[in-house]
Amino acid sequence: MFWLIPLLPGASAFILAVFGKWLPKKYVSWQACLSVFASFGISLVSFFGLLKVPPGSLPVIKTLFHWIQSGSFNADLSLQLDPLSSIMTLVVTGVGLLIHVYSVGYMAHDKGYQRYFTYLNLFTFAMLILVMGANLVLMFVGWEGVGLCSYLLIGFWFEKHSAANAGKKAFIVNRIGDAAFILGIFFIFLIVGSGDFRAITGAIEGGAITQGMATLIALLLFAGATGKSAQIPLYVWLPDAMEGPTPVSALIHAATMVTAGVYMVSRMNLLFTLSGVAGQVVGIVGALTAIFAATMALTQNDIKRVLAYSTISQIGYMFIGCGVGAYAAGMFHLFTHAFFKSLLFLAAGSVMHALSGELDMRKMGGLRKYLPLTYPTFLIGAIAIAGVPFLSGFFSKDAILTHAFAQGQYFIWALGLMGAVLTAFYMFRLVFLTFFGPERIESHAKEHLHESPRVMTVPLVILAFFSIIAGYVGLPVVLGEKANLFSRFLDPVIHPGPEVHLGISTEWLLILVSVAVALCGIYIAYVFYLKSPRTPHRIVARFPALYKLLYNKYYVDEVYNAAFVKPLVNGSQVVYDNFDLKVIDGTIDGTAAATSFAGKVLGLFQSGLVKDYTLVLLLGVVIFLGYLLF
Amino acid sequence: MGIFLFFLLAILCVGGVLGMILSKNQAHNALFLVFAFACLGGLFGLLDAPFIAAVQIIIYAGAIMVLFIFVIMMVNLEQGISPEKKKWTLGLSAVLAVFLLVELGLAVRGMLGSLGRTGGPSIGSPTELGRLLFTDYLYPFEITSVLIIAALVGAIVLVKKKEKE
Amino acid sequence: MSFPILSFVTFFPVAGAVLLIFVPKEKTNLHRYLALAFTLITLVASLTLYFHFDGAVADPQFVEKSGWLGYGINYHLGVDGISLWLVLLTTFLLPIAVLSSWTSIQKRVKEYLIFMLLLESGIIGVFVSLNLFLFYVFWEAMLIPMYFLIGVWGGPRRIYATLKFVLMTMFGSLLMLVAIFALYSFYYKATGTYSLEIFDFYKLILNPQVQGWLFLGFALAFAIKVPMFPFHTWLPDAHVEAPTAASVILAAVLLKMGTYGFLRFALPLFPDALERFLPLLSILALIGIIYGGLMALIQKDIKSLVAYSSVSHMGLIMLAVFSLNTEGVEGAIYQMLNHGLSTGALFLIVGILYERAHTRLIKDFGGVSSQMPVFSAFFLVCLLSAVGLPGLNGFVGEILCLFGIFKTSQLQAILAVSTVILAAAYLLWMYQRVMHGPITNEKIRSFKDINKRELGYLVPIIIMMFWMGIYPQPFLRKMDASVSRLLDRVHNRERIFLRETSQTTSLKSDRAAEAEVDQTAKKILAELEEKR
Amino acid sequence: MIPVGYFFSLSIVLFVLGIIGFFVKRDLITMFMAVEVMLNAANLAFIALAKAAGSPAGQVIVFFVITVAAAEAAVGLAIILLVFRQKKSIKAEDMRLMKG
Amino acid sequence: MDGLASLYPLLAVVAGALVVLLLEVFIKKEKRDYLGYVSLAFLAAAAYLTVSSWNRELTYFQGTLSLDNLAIFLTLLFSLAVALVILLSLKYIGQQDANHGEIFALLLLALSGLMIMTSSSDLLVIYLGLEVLSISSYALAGLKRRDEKSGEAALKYFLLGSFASAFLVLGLAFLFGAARSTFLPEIIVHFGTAAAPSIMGFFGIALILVGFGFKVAVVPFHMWTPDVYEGAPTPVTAFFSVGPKAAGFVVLLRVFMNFWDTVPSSSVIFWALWAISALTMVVGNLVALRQTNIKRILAYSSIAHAGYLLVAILARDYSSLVFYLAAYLFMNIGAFAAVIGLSKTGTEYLELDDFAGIGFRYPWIGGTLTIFLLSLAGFPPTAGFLAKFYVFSAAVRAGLVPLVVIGVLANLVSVFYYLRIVVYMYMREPGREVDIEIENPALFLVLFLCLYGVLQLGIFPGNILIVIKQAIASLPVF
Repeated sequence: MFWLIPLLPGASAFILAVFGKWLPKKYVSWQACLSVFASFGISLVSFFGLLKVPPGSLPVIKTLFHWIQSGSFNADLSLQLDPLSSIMTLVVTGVGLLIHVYSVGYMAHDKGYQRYFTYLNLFTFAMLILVMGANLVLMFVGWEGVGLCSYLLIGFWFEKHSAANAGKKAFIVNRIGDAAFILGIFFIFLIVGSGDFRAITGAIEGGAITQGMATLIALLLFAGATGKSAQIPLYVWLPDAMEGPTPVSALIHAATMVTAGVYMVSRMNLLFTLSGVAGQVVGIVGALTAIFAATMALTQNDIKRVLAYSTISQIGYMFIGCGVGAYAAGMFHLFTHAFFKSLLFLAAGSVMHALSGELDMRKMGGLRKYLPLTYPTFLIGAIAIAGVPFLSGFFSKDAILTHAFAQGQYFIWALGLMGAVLTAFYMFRLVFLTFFGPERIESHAKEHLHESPRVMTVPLVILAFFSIIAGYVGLPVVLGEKANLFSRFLDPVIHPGPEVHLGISTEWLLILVSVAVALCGIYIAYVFYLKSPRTPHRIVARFPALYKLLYNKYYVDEVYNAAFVKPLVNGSQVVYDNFDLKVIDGTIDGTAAATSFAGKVLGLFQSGLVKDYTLVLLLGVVIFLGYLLF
Repeated sequence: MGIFLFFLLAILCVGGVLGMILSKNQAHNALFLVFAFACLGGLFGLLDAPFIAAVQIIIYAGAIMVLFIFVIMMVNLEQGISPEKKKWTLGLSAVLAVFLLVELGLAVRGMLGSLGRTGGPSIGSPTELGRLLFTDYLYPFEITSVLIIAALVGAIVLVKKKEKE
Repeated sequence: MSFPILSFVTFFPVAGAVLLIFVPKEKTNLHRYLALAFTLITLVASLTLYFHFDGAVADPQFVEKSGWLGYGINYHLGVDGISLWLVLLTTFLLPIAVLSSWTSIQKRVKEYLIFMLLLESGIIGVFVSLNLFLFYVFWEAMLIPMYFLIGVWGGPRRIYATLKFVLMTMFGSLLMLVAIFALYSFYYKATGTYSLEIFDFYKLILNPQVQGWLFLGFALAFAIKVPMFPFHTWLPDAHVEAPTAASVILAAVLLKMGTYGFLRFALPLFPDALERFLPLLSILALIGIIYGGLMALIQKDIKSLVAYSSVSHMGLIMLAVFSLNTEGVEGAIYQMLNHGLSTGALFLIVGILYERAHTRLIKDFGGVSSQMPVFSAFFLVCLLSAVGLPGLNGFVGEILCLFGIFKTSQLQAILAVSTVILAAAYLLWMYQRVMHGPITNEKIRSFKDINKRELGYLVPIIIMMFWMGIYPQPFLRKMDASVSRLLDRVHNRERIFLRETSQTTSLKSDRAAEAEVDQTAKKILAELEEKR
Repeated sequence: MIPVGYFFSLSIVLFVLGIIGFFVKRDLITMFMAVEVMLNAANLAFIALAKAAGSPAGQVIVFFVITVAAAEAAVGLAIILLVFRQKKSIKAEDMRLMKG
Repeated sequence: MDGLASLYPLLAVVAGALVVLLLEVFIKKEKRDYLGYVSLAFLAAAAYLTVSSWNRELTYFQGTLSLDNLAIFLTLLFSLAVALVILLSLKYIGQQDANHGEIFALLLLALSGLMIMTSSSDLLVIYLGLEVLSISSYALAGLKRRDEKSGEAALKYFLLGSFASAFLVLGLAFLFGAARSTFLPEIIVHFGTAAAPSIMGFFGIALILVGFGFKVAVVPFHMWTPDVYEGAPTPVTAFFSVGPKAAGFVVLLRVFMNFWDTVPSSSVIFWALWAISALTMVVGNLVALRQTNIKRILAYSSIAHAGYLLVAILARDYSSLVFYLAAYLFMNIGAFAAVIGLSKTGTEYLELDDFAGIGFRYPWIGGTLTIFLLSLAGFPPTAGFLAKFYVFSAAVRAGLVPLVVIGVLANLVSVFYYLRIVVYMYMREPGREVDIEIENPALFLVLFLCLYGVLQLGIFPGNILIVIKQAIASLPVF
């Protein structure tokens, strides 16, 4: 029955797409939410069912029909359920459901209401295909499908240039990764002869793949992941993606889609482990991204952009996890991140809603008292992400950093730690600027200032709840061998990796360091933005170049533009003008003209004079006879 | 004697043609040509073709050239027409003509000797020709009738006045 | 003898054209309905081909053969797993083309429809002919209606465009004709009998030098038709000037005649020459992919953008064909159909826009989506099909093509995969500039969303896109046998040798092989003798 | 007892002279005369060759050629007259209404 | 006397000419159409007499007249051509100020010339036939007596024609000198038996080629063609473009049929002809590109077609040559018929600009002209394509690949100018006011006959092809 999980939202999307025009809003919201709810229900049922399945008969596979079959290229339309995908389905349907509900309130007055829910359902469908596809090709289908939905939803308000632009950018940047992904799939097909995950596992275990080949494939696949999961160097689309409706940012660009890369890497963990080098690359890219994105988040004034950079940074953490071989930890962070990051986004959406769409933090402040529900939930999210103990973010981040340290990846660990300071800092900068301090709200916004309706706040509360408790399924090993339920659950799918034993004291020490770092970040934020709000200005004045660099996001967009887009477009123009029009067409037209000219020249003999005609005839005779003579 | 006659006639004939070429006046041209054709008739005679010689003189020198002269009189130009003015056409044609002469000369050079000499058994007696015309060459002979009709109709249709005129 | 279904499908449109001649000029609507009826009946008739086609058989089916002019010139029709789909594509698109010109063509409707019907016959004829003479007749004859369609009903530079189209195509096909003559004479010299049957020529074995020349003759004709870089420049001109329906047919079906030609003639007839020219052709195809994509990026006219995208897509198809493996060739055939649907649909969509705006320049548009939401959805689906999004037809073909290429040469595949990025870039950028953003041109505010007729011809295409994207098995399975037979031929696995004294020589050099060859040849000759 | 080759050579010279005449002259009538010279040169060749062959056939042929020449002359002069009536000129270079 | 029967067709035609001439005196000007009908009747009689001799291999006059199957076929073809031209003339002569009953007589006489040429293997007879044809043609060209162009055309045709025929006579003399005969079989035998064929003989062949090359208009002996075609009355041009050309090629066929294989160093002539053929195809098509007068375009096109026909001679595939001639007859006369259709009293619309937009205004004329042009350009499924197919495939079989490549490329050039006419007819907005007199049933009859011929020969030429093959096969080989 689990194969219904993706199909229900899919069917709903289809109905909405075809008939949405004629359906009332109320019906649309019910159908959309219920379909996801049903999926969520089935996911839960299947999850518990899965607990009873002996590890040997995993994964459970349901083949719907043969999809593509040609020569040695085979791809069935088959869905699988194993712990990894089960967790993902739960996250996707669960968070998705809440966001569907939230959207009912958030989008209530939008004229594209039906369209919005069509896209949202379609996204859920595609994401579920991604996580449940039993082979790489089907995974790629979902992979592209979520990309499409992301494109559609980012550009949802396509009348705005920026939105349309951002959507397009997201799609194209993703496609760059996808191209590499496709090549990776091809290599696997070439070696394994199939794209089935089981077959791939079998091939790796059977030693069919050499280490070098594994590296190549893994890197290609990871290149795909950098696109989808917004890692260096392909992260540039994600900040712009904030042009979409906020629930979309929450669902797609925080909780689910962008983490698909992490899921994929975890799914292919055997390959990465086999390669070794590839894992190293993943870890380093993840770490660099984590800190790089965090620095950019420092100076942003747009509340959603801060969150976007934070997402990039957090996904970096997940990749650190994968890179150091702690796939379970990476997945765990994915799991917790889904809650608190969507919470943060939804809360931010609630703030926006309250301020009639205002996103600039400089025009907020002191909102605490106006938004009695949004404020605490947002705060919970911020604490969770900052890595304060006893909230979910703490456990997952700590697991990653511990593993990094344990693997001897001190450099990565250090970067991660630095990122953690920054994370705590910019999150609380956000909190303080938004909810504390003097009010800087513009007057017209203030008139409408109100807390969001129930339908929006309830999901906030639920998410806040999970942001707190979700961490407890994966307690650190320090608390007991069996404390990490999450990791144990994933064991059948995830290669356990090299056994690492840190001393208990070391582990506690690491935890303490993490905590200290988080608190430190919060404190600095407190000093900068509440205690002495002038400090930031002073620092800016001291390091104007640095500030400008950060504020402009290291000019990466500009560099990409100048290095790739412009040369490509301008170069093409030059080639078109000069080669296509002048050389090729010139040759063709020139041939025609030359032929015509030859005709004209030959026509000159046709002077109308009898003697000239005779002369030609005589010439012919003379040549003919002369030829015969010699 | 024969040789002398040949050269005399040949020179006269060529002279006649040259005269035609060099003279401006059409009437003179025609007369030069009549002269040349008459000489040619003589040459035919030398070649044991008395009948053709007669025909040549009667038809060519007589009929055809008279026709020319008629036309020349009908056209009645006051002054003659000088030779070609387009120098390069003339030059090129002269060059080509010389080439042609050389080519033809080279071609026949080897066989000239094998052609034999005049004299010997007579072949061109009118009786013989007449017999041939109405036996072996009856068909061509009949065709000439069609030819002459065609020429007749053609000439008439081209020069006759329109009915209304 | 059963009902000559192929002849019916081929010539029924001609009957329609003849009928139209006698319908008075003024009754334009009657003309339209009649043309639609004829194309629809043809479609229905061609569907029976689909249902009765046996995918397990590699040989042509529904064969009709009768003598015609003697000397090897026979009337010989048949479809195999390759041509079947192209025939169906043609019959499927023609009613759509007729519908799409319902209102956009107001002048000389009668003549327009007559040429449409003639065009249909010509194209189908190309795909079903199994005799080279017949093939060539259709190949050339089909140029004429296209010539008129572009030249009479086209845009301002139509005359230049149509002459360029005809002359460039003919340049290639005339040289191909010479090559056909050469084959004809080689066959005659080898066997003492005249034949122009394609399947007879497959048995010929020519020396590589000769093969090279003949191959060039054929390949040039097809390369121009495809069009492969650098013979592509007629395509944008023709597309920009052609009326919508002609563009649709041109892109969707006519270009396929080139790829079909490669599959049917250039590859199996000259396997040795192919080996020699394969690197060159692959490089050209590869350049075509990237070059077409880059050129599409900067086009200012939507139609020429789509035209250059065709260059890119056809480059991919050609490269897949040249990969010479099952995946590549099946993918290429599949992609031909996809390209037919998606590019055809894109041209229809441009036509819809043009009918409203009377311009095709990208800069004149912007924000059309808000005015035409339904239309924008259709546009998007067609565009995504062209981009190769999974779930739509384009993906299946593209991934098979790329995989086929990959199997043969990883390097080529790495370069070819750039089409995935480029296609997204130029199409989405165009879509954004046309459909998104605020409305800049006041004229757009008066645009009406698509009407029922437009819906009527877009919906079948969209359905096909989804069907072919989600359940491609029926399509692929009917190709299998024919494709593997084709590849056997290309790879020299199945060759019947005909030996001949002077002109042609056997390739196999070692003695054992020679003896075997002789024996086979004797057997074949004996069979031929018996047949006679 | 003259070598026949002399006649034959003369015929070639005459033929070429005819050609030269054709190009030198500008009035249509004389140009036509030059053509007649060429024909007569050919006739001379025929008769010479007939003599060499010892058969009268060549002479018969010449007889036909002369007939043809006569017929041609009739039509040709008619045409020249026709043209003269139209253009009041018999200069060859005036006849270039059509060219290209 | 059986042989006499071989003379009947010729007699019928000549008698027709005489009867027409006589009747012309008695018939009122308005009723001159009847002269045409009388001519047609005689043509029919001639055709009947010809057909009845099929397979009888009649010869007469010691074989100088032999009504073999090839001659019969061509006689029929010529009769048909002349009949079509007569039909075209019926209205034209009144309309365009060429109102002479003599046109019919002259056409019949020209036809008799064609018949004489094609039914003999004696070069003298052929020469005389050619002259009958030429003299009638000179007169025909000048038939529009008030039109300066017509006069000029006649003059140019005549001057150049007699110039060329002087070469022909010289060539005859050379051949006679070399072979002692004018009878083709004897000449060939002489060439075949002579240890080394004399240079004089080859000069003879060459000069004869000049004479016939002039008649069929191959480069460089083609210069008269465009001017004469332009100036002559259009039906006469139509006749010129098919009749003399076909007859000339049949003579070449008879000359070369046994020449290639019998004569030891025939390759010398072969390569000369090769060059002439290539030159003809290229020059004819190239010069046609810049023409704006439709009659000139068709004139150059007819030059180019002579090149294609030469290819057939070189390929030694004579049935394809004859088939090409038949196809060419229909498409070319058809094209001229359409051109004639575009006229009114006193005016002919011949400039391309006049053709703008007429395709839709006069759909029948435009449509048929288009088909004829496409056939000339060699598009299937028309006779023109099949004809080229046969010729070129035979040429490739004979190993003439480079020549065929030149040919098809030249053909490509021709496609441009043929299609340009179509461009004017259908794709240009009408410029100058063009209005024509439509009622001309005879013209439409011709159009339909030619259309039928073009399509029949293009799609189902079966029987005609068989007839041609038989005719060629029955020719003597030695």
